[in-house]
Amino acid sequence: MNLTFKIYRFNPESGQPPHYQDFTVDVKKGETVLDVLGEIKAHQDGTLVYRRSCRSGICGSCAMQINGLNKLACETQALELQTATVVVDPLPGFKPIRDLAVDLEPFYEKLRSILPYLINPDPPETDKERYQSPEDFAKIEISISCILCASCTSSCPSFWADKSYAGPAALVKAFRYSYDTRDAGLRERLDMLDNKHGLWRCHTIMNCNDACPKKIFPTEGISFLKRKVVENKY
Amino acid sequence: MMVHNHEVVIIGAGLAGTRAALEAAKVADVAVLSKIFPSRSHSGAAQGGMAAALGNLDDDNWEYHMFDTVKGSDYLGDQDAAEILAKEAPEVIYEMEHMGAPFSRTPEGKIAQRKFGGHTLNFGEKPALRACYSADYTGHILLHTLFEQCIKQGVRFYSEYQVVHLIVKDDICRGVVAWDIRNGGLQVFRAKAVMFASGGYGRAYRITTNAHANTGDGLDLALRAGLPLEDMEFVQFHPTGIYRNGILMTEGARGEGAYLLNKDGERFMKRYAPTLMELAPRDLTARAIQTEINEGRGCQTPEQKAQGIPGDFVDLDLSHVSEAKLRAVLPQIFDLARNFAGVNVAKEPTPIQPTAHYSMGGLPVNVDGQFIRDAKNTPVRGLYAAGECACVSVHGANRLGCNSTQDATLNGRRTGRTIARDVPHLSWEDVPAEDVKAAEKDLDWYYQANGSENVADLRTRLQDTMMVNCGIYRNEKDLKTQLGIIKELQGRGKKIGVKDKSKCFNSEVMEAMELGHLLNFSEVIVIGAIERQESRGAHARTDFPTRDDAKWLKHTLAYQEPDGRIRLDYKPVTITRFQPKERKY
Amino acid sequence: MEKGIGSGGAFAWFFQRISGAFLLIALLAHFWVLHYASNGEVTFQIVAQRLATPLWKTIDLGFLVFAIIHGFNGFIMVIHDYIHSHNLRLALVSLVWVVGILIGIMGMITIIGFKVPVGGVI
Amino acid sequence: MHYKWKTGMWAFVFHRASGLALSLYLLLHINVVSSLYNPAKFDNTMGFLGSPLFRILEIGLLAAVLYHSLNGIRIFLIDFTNSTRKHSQIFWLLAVVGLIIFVAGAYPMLHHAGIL
Ligand SMILES: Cc1cc2nc3c(=O)[nH]c(=O)nc-3n(C[C@H](O)[C@H](O)[C@H](O)COP(=O)(O)OP(=O)(O)OC[C@H]3O[C@@H](n4cnc5c(N)ncnc54)[C@H](O)[C@@H]3O)c2cc1C
Ligand code: HEM
Ligand code: SF4
Ligand code: F3S
Ligand code: FES
Repeated sequence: MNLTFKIYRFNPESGQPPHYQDFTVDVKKGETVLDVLGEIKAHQDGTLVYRRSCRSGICGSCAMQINGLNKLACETQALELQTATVVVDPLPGFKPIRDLAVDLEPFYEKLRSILPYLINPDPPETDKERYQSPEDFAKIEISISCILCASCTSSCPSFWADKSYAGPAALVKAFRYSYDTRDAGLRERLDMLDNKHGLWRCHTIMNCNDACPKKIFPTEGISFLKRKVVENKY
Repeated sequence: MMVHNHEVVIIGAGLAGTRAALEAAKVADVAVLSKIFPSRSHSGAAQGGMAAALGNLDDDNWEYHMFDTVKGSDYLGDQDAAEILAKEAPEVIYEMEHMGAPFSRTPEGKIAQRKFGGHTLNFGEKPALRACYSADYTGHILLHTLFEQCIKQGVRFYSEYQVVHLIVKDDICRGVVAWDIRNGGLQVFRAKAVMFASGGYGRAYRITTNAHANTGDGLDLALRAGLPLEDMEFVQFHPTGIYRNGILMTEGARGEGAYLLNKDGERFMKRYAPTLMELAPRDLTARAIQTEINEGRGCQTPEQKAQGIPGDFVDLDLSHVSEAKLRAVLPQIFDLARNFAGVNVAKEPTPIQPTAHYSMGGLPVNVDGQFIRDAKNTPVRGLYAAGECACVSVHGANRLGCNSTQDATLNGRRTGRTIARDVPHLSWEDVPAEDVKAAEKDLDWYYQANGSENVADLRTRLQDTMMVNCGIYRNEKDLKTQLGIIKELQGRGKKIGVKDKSKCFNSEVMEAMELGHLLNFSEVIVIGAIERQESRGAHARTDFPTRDDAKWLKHTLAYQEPDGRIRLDYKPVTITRFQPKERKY
Repeated sequence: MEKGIGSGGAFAWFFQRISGAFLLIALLAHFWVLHYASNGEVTFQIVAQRLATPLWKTIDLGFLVFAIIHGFNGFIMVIHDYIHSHNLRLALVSLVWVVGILIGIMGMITIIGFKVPVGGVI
Repeated sequence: MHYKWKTGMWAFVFHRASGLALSLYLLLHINVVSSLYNPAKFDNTMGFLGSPLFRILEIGLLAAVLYHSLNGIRIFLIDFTNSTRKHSQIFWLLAVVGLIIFVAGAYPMLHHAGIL
């Protein structure tokens, strides 16, 4: 079936402002938006730029805005979008580098800022593993599947408004470590996050939950952390 | 040109690269270069697990693990390396756990372990519970844990830097030249120690489980620097990849009772493995599927049927298993089949075909991760490697499931330690001007390429023909045909056109460079395969169907001569505890 | 992470919820009394009568204080969302405070200071 | 930049708008009520505000208050009872509740205003 792909184009070197370019592609059942982009790059316009690697929804490279929502291009069946024109934009809220590739450095900076690693001053009791019950593992099980695709943070209107806001992805990571029974860094992280650019910028707008390809529901973790701060303080 | 000086430069940020960085960064200034963001590395795709004889659920011990690894390798694996792998694996797992890796747990709270193909107790007696895992995204949690530890230690990452040239002179490695993908410039990374951790090359094949980034760059860079590659002819195929894109459908599907059906709806495995049926070992099953396809019994798409073209896939059918059960035990199968084949597994069969999965061969290294440049095991000063790009050789002719995440992490760690040990004794060497010039000329060539050949088409042609002529089954005639095709493609590769002249994130140039790598090392795979006149592990020759230890119990080393010809040499296999026997399961 | 100006924001968040809960109850009562208990007529007589009882005085006072703080705390939250220049933010937040306090005083004078005029009611 | 608006976004924007509107109303309200010291003036103002036009505007106030308080409850539930996954069901449930209260409230108001 012939679909039109309306793709955001931008090259800072060209001096041209960003614009949309239309491509018509014959899409077959089973083909993903990433497949289509590949086809366009191979046979229509080699200059089209986008990121991709695993093409199986695990590396997080190909997050972009498809028909107005953040998605992984490699997981999105083109025909299932059920629109004759598919609009493809870069992730909103980040500086576009070129075409569909955006500058993710601010995203990683936020991740680094929340101490994204196990904090535990006590050495393990044995030289074997620290114990953790399956129930305790289950508490963090959803959050460990985050692939850092940035879909959530990029979909968050609070992040659009305040670029210093930590954003859902970093907060999910803070949750993931803080609620790991082997971690002792909760207080340290909460101190970081109880701040004008931290937890309180989340107004439960919920875009992040829809955007997350791993169905992590970042707002759940954020709510946990908010309550924890309040609990500790008052 | 910008010159960076870092004592240690690591190419690749997968399990091997990040694990090594953590060790080396304890004593030295380390930079990790990766052409994609570290957390995007393909290690994150590993689902099944990471092998270690912890014995959390049975009476496992490292000797069993070593034996299985050696036997799995069809006795081509070096046994000193396999012994180290089996012995150190538990420590590596515990260390990962202490760093925070979230493993699935047993009811008592220990790390849970599951069965995996080829891993047994008591030298083949019964299946062992040896694979440590985290749901079905083990590689993902390992990679992210290591990446986050690197953040903690302040390891310096250069993300989206593609290494394009390795600087080796007088058998001393002096650094690399990298291309800053975002800004387009070349930069010299001068280093006392350079380590490759650049991963696998599945992209030489059309149907592969591997990521787009897995183009075997490191292998070709070494080859061009006059260094050898080892055992490149051994390419592992996984039996069940989703049709047309090769994405892995886990062995678990067959574990839950999936049927493999040909176009007549026949469970053809009864002709290949009457008792085990669909649960036969990976290589056997892959060969069975390939035989069905080759002999015209593959399933056909409607278009193929209409045009009378023989089909090139078989069906993996789960429709007889209850949906509730499938959702409970194989949730990911639903997503994968839906997202990548547009199929509902509870109702329709998923089209599948064997898929290129893992490279057993690679950059020759000793058990300490030092690069070896000849059959006498002479190390190259300042050059190291680990992970899938390296060949220690633990996996020999065939890798066991769950052994490669362990190999990458464990040998990444060992190599990092070796580097930490060596760095104080290594000196800063000059970077020869001709290397920088060569790299510049190379890049300019791509920017100026105005020919008529299309990069994507050449790549597709290589991938398609590698699949057919150098895939699961091989024979001299097809391999020679393939060598001819590669030569032809190399010629056409000199006439490519690159439309994009921009400095900024020029992924067209990037893909063109990667095509160059693919074409170069694929030639080594094919030549190694032509020469090796036996069937061993993943290398199945229809014209030489048996293993020949008298002649071929040895590693292949391949060099590229200055005139571009590939020269082969051989190196003995290290055998310590286990004498080669026939491999039966 | 860069710390914003002022204290964390935990109190603002928590208070917004607590006061919201209180306001919910108070507002229900307010509306009920205004539009159902009476006949929809708002005359000096009725209001004055109500305001004269100490119970109503307290309720209305609480209502007033919570509503103001809730509303103006809300304003400050919005400012923190969109205004990132330190000085402008400081200025606006101060303005909100000043207006809030003034209006609060005004309201309190009305409620506390209100006396039933002699011979006024009934 | 554009992004498809879903329930959560609508809910938030309306909450913010209604909150700000209510705060501004509160300013006016206190101002008006403070004229209580002068009974004549108060009744005068009230008479003015009691005109049909203001009765109708008051219905808008009712809508704002209803929306803001009911969505306030929704925010409460999300924050304190792990209802993230059910947030849009809660939204629509409360929307129905809100509509009923609105009709029940607006009817007598319009009635008093002499419109119905
Ligand atoms: C789908 C799938 C499932 C698997 N499942 C399992 C399993 O269950 N158990 C198991 O043990 N193994 C499994 N494997 C194998 C295992 O995951 C890999 O062999 C292993 O993770 C490789 O790690 P690595 O660090 O060597 O390379 P990778 O993780 O591939 O990393 C390569 C790195 O090199 C960088 N790089 C490459 N070229 C360049 C260049 N030119 N310049 C700069 N940087 C460069 C990349 O950016 C990347 O960071 C699986 C593999 C696949 C594909
Ligand atoms: C009736 C009961 C009320 C409830 C349950 C309630 C609840 C809430 C809650 C929970 C918030 C926080 C929103 C967030 O953090 O995202 C909020 C914000 C706000 N409220 Fe209320 N509120 C009520 C009444 C009022 C009243 C009467 C006013 C006006 C005086 C008001 C003005 C505001 C303002 C201005 C905001 C800030 C808007 C924002 O942050 O988006 N609220 N309310
Ligand atoms: S939480 Fe979800 S959307 Fe956000 S970065 Fe992680 S995987 Fe992506
Ligand atoms: S979209 Fe943003 S505001 Fe909160 S609920 Fe998600 S982080
Ligand atoms: S390409 Fe890896 S997530 Fe899409």
